[in-house]
Amino acid sequence: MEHTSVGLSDEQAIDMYKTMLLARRIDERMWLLNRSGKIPFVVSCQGQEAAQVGASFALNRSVDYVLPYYRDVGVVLAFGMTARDLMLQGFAKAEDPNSGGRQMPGHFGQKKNRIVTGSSPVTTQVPHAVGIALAAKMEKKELVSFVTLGEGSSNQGDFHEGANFASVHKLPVIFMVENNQYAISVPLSKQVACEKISDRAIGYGMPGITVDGNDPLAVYDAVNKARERAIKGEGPTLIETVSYRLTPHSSDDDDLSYRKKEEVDEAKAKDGVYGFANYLRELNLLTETVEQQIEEELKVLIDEATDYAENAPYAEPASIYKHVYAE
Amino acid sequence: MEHTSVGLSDEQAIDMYKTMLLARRIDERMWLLNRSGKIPFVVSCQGQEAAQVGASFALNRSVDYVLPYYRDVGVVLAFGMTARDLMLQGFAKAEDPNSGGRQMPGHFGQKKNRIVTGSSPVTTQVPHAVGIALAAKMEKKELVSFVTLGEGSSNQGDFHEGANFASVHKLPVIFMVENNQYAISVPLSKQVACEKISDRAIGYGMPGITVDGNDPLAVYDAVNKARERAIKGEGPTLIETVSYRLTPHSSDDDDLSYRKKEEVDEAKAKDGVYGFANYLRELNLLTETVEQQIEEELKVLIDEATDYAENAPYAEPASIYKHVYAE
Amino acid sequence: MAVISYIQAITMALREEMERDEKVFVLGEDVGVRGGVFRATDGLYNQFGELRVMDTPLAESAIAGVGIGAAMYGMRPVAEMQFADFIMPAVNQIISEAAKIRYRSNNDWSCPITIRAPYGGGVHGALYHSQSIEAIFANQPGLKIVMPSTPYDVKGLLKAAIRDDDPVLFLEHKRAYRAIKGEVPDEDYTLPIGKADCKREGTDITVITYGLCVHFALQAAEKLAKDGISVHILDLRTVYPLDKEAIVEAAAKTGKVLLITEDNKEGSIIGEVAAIISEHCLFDLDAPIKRLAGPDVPSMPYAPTMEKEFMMNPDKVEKAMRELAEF
Amino acid sequence: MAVISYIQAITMALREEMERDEKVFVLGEDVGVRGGVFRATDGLYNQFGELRVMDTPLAESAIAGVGIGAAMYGMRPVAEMQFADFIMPAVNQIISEAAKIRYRSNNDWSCPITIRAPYGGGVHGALYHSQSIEAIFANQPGLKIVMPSTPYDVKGLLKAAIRDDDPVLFLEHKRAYRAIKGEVPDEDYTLPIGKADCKREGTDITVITYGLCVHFALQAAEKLAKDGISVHILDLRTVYPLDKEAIVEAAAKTGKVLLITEDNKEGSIIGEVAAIISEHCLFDLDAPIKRLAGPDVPSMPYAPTMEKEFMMNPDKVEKAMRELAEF
Ligand SMILES: Cc1ncc(C[n+]2csc(CCOP(=O)(O)OP(=O)(O)O)c2C)c(N)n1
Ligand SMILES: Cc1ncc(C[n+]2csc(CCOP(=O)(O)OP(=O)(O)O)c2C)c(N)n1
Ligand SMILES: [Mg+2]
Ligand SMILES: [Mg+2]
Repeated sequence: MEHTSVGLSDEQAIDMYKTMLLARRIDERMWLLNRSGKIPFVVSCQGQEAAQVGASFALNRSVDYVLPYYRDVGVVLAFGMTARDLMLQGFAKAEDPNSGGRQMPGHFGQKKNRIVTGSSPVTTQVPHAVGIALAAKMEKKELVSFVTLGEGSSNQGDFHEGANFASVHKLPVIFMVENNQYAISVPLSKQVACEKISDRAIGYGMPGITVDGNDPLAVYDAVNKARERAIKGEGPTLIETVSYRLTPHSSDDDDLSYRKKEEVDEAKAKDGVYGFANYLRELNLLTETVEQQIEEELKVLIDEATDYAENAPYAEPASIYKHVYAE
Repeated sequence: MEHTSVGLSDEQAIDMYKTMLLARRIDERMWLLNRSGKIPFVVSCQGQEAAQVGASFALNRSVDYVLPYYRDVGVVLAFGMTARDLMLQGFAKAEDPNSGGRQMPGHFGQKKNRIVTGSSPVTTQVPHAVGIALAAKMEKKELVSFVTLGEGSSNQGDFHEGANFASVHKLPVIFMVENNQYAISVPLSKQVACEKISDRAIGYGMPGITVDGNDPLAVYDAVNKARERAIKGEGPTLIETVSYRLTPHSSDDDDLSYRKKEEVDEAKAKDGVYGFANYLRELNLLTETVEQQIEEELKVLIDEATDYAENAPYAEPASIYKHVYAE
Repeated sequence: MAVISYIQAITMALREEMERDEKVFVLGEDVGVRGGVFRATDGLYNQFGELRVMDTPLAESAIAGVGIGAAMYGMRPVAEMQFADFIMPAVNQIISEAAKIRYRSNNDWSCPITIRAPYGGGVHGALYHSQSIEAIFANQPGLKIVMPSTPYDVKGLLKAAIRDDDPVLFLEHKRAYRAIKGEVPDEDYTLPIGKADCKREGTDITVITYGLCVHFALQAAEKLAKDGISVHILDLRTVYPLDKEAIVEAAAKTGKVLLITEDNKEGSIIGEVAAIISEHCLFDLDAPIKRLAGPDVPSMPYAPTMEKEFMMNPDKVEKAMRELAEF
Repeated sequence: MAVISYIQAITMALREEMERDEKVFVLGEDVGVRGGVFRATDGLYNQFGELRVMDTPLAESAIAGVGIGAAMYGMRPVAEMQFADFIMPAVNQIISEAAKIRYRSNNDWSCPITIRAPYGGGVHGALYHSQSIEAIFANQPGLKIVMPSTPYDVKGLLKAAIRDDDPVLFLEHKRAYRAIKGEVPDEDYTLPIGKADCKREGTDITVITYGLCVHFALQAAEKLAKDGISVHILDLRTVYPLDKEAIVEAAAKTGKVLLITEDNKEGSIIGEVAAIISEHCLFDLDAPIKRLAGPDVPSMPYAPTMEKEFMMNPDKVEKAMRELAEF
C-alpha cells in the first residue's frame, strides 16, 4: 500500500513516522528510567506504534473521542498529549494531566484532547465508547468514538455487550483490537479459538476486518473507511491489527519464562516502525539528514520532558481527600 | 425431515410427541391455576416444546447434564422430572424437588436427573455448563453438557465468556439458543444486529447452525451431530432454534401492549406441537384412538399431580434457616 | 398537592427532568414501548421518543457502561436495572468505573449517571426478585446510594440524583411502588442527597431505618403511642455516605436505639450505623444498640410460609420496639 | 518446622491438596507456564500438567463460572483472580450463583469452590491494584471470606477452604506475600474457618483486626509494652461470617477496643465488628469503640506521597493505640 493511494500527503506520511518514532523513543526511555530505579513501572507500546498512529491519523483529531488502552502511547501522542505529559505520568507527579499521579503509567485521560479516562480492569472502556457514540448521535454531532483493546481483552463480557449494543443502535464506534499475540504469558491459541478476532464482527452484524498491524498505511485505510461508515450512520466496525508485543508484558514481567528469544527476534525483524522508515527511505522521503534531524529533535524533546518531570513535585499527601465528589 | 432418516424409531417419535404434549398440557394447566388464583406465577414453554424435546431426545438421558432455562419444561420432563414434581414447584410446596418451594416456577434443578440448579439472572448457567464439561473431560467421562438460553440472553457477557472458554479448551458442550423473537417486550431487531444468532459461533471457532425450532426432528438431528462432535473431543457447537413465544412473557406480562394479536395468531399456525401431530397423523402413527388415549392419559396424570401438589404442605417457616452452609 | 403513589412519583420526576433538560434520557430493558415491567417509565416513550427512552439489549454491564460513557460525554443518563438483583453483572462498571472516574482523573472527567433499581421483598419474588443490594455498594467512595421511603422523598431525591454531578444509585422498594401513597407538590423541588430526615419526633426510643421499613416503624410507633411510649424515627434516605450528624443526634436524643433493615443482618447498612453511634455517643446510650434485620440466609424464599418468616413487617418492628422501650 | 514466606505457604497448600485429592485443580490467568504473576502457582504446571493448572482466557466471570460448574459436578476448583480488584466482573457469578446454590436447591446441589485473590496496598499498585474488596461480599450468606495474616494460618486455612463443602473467598495480602515469613509445620493440618485467633494476650486495650494489619498491630504492641501498656490482639482470620463469640470475649476483656482495617472506613468489615460489640457487651466498655481505617476515598493513589497517606502502617496503629490506652 502506498501512502498517496490511501490519501496521505508526503508531509502527513512523515508526520506519521515522527509520531510513531516519538512513541517508540519515549517508551525506550521509560525502560531506562525504570531499570535505573527512577520510575517504578512501565507498560509498553513497542510493536504496536504503527497500528496506533496509523489509526489515529485516520480520525478527526479535533472532534473524535478516543478510549485508548494502556499500550496506546501512539494514540495519545497523535491526539495531543505531549512527551512532557507522559513523563509527568511516568514519574507520577502532581502535574500529570492524566491523573495527577494517582494512576499508574498507561492509564490515559485528558479531557481537553477528548482522551477518555481509563482504568486498569480491561475492556470496561468498550461500553464507554459506545455511550459516547450514543451521546454524539443524540446531540447530532458528527464525530466518532474510537476504542482499542488487546486481543485477550476481547474475551471479556464487556466487549460482547458493548459491540452488540453499538451495532443494534448503529452507533459511530470503531473497535480496534490490537492483537499482539499474548495476554501476559497466555498465547493467542489459549485465548481464542477463532481464526481471526475480526471473525467476531458478524455475530454483531458489523463488518470485521483484519489488517497488518505493522503497516500504518493499511491500518490508516481501514480506520478511514470505518470512520466514513460511522459518520454516514451505518454503524460500527471491528478492526483487528495483527502485530507482536516486542517487550515483556510490563516492567514486572519476565517474558522469557514463557516464550523464546528467537520468536521475539523474528517479530523484531517485522517491526512496524523500522518497516515504515524503510518505506519512506525507498521513496526518498526520509533521507539520512532528515532522519538524523528527527532523532535529534526527539531526543531533545524527551530529555527536556524527562528533566522537567523528574524535578516536578509530587502531589501533596492531603490532596488524596480531594475530588471524591464534585466540590 | 423424516424421523426414520434421522435415526428415530416409530416408538421414539411417538414418545417425543407425548413429551411435547405433556409439556404443553402442564403449561396450559399452570395458566388456569394462575388465573384462578391458585398459583402466583407461570412462565411458559409454549412454542418451544418441539425444540426442547427434540434436543433432549438426541442426548444421552442417563449420563448427560442439562442446564435448562426457565422455559424448558420439555427438557426437564425428558430428563425425568415428573408432572407431580412440576406441580409441586408451581404450588411452591415443601416436596418440590427443585428447591423445596424456595424458588419461583421455572427454576429447575434435580440432581438425581443431572438437571443442574438454575437461578433468575439470565445466562449464568452458560459458564456452569462449560465447567461441567471441563470436569467431565478431566474425569474422562463420556458425556456432554447441554445448556439453553433465550436469544436475548445471548447478549450477556457470560454467553461470550463461556462459549469462548469451551471452544479454546475443546469441551463437550452444546449451546442451544431458543430464539423466540422476544426478550419480554423487546423484539429481536432491538436485541441483536446479526442475521442469525448462530453467526456468533465463528467468533468462537465453533460450528453454528440455525434450525427450525418448530421441527423437533431438525433439532434432534442438529443436537445429535453436535453430541457426536463433542464426544469425539472436537469441541462445542452452537445451535439456534427459531420459533415464537406463544404466550405473554409470564403471568405478570401483557404482551398485547407491545405486539399484535395477528402476529401471535400467525405464529400459532406454525406451532410445533400441532405440526408434529400432523406429521405423525399423516404417517398414521397417530390415529384418532391413540390421540384420545394420550390426551386422556396426560389429563389423568396432570389432574393427579395437581391434586397432590395442591394438598401438599408448605415448608415450615423455620426451614428458611437450613442449608445456608453444609450441615 | 396531589396524593400519588410511590411509582407515580418516579414517573413524574423522570418526566419533569426530561422536559427540563434535553440531556436527560432513560435506558434499560423494556423501558420503551412497554413502559418498564413495573411501568415506571409509562408514557415517556410516547412523549420523548425512542432515542431518549431506549430499549437496550439484555445486558446490564452495557446498560451501566454505555450510560457511563454518555455521562462522561456530558449527558444525564438514567439507567434502569429491571430488578436490583440483576445489577450484579454491572458491578464492575459501577464500582470500578462510575465511582472512580472523577477521582482517578483528578477531577478532569466526571460521571453524572443515575442508576435506578427496584429492590426489596414481600412480593412473592423469591430469591432473585427480593434482594436488598445496598450493602454491596456501601463501601465505595465516589458513589451515593439513595433509598427513599415516601412519594415526596422519591420525587425530590430522584430529581436531585439526576442533577447530581456524581453517580447515584437510586433504589426503589418495589412493594412500596403501589402500596405507598402520599402528598407531592406539583412544583419543581429537590431534596438534599446525604441528609437523613426525621419522620416522627419522639422521646423514649429512637428508630433509625430506611425504605419500606420506615412505614413499618411509623405504624408500630402509632401503636406504642397508645401505650404512652414515644418513638423518634429517623429515615436515613441516603444510605451511603451516611448522615453521621443526624444519626448521632437522633441516637443521643433518647439513648435507646433500634436499627432496622430488611436486608440480611450481618454486613448490612445498619452495622455501620451502629458503629457510628458507638464511636460518637456511646456514653449517651442507656441500652445496647438493638438491630432488627432479615435473617442471615442467602435471600427470601418464594413459598408464603417462608417469605413471611424472612420479610420485615410491622409486628416484628413493634415487638422489637417494645423490648427496647422496656429495657 | 521450616520458616517460609506467606506466598510459599500458599504454593505449599495448593501442592499438598492437589497431591492429596485428584479433584483439586487450579484455573486462572497466567497460572500455568508462568506460575502466576506473583508466582503463587510456581511449579504446579510442571508437576500436575496443563489440565489441572489451567491458563484460562482473560475473562473473570468465566473463571468463576466455569469453576462453579466444575464444583457442582464434584470437583474442587481453586480459581485465581489475578488481582482482587479484577474480581468485579465475577461478582454476579459469586453472589448470585456460588453463594446461593446450596440454599436455592434445598441442599440438592453444592458448590465447593475456592476463589483466591491478592488484595491490599502499599505496593505501588495505584487505584486498581491496591483495593480491599472484602466488604463487597461480606453480606452474602452462603459465602465465607478468609483473610489470613501469617504463613501458618495461610497453609491451614487454604487447605480448609479447599476441603470446605461451600464456596470460600480466600484473600491474600499481596504485600505480605514476601514480607511476612513464619514457621509452618511440614505435616498436613487444617485450621477452622469461622474462628478468630488471639495473636497476643493483653489486658489494657483490645485490638481487633485482620490481614496485614495484624502485623502492624503486633509491632506497635511491642512498643507499647515497653511503656507498660498491655495490648490484646484478636486476628479475625475469617471476616465473614464473623466469629461473634470471640469478638465479644476479646472486647469485654479490656473494655477498650480499637478496630483496624486497611479498607475505606465507612461500610468496612470493622463496622460490623463494632455493631456486634455494641449489641452484646456495651456495658463492658470503658471507652467509645475506636476505628482506624483507610480514608473514604475511592482507592489508593500511585504517587508515593499519596500512597503513604492512605496506607495503614505501624505508626498510625501505634498512635491510635496510645490514644485509646490514655482514654
Ligand atoms: C479484568 C482484568 N483482569 C485481569 C487484568 C490483569 N491484566 C492486565 S493486562 C492483562 C493481559 C491483557 O492482554 P491483552 O488484552 O491481549 O492486551 P496486551 O497486554 O497483550 O496488549 C491482564 C490479564 C486486568 N487488568 N483486568
Ligand atoms: C441478568 C438479568 N437481567 C434481567 C432479567 C429480567 N428478565 C427475565 S427474562 C428476560 C428476557 C429474556 O429474554 P430471552 O433471553 O430472549 O428469553 P425468553 O424469555 O424470550 O425465552 C428478562 C429481561 C433477568 N432475569 N436477568
Ligand atoms: Mg495481547
Ligand atoms: Mg426470547
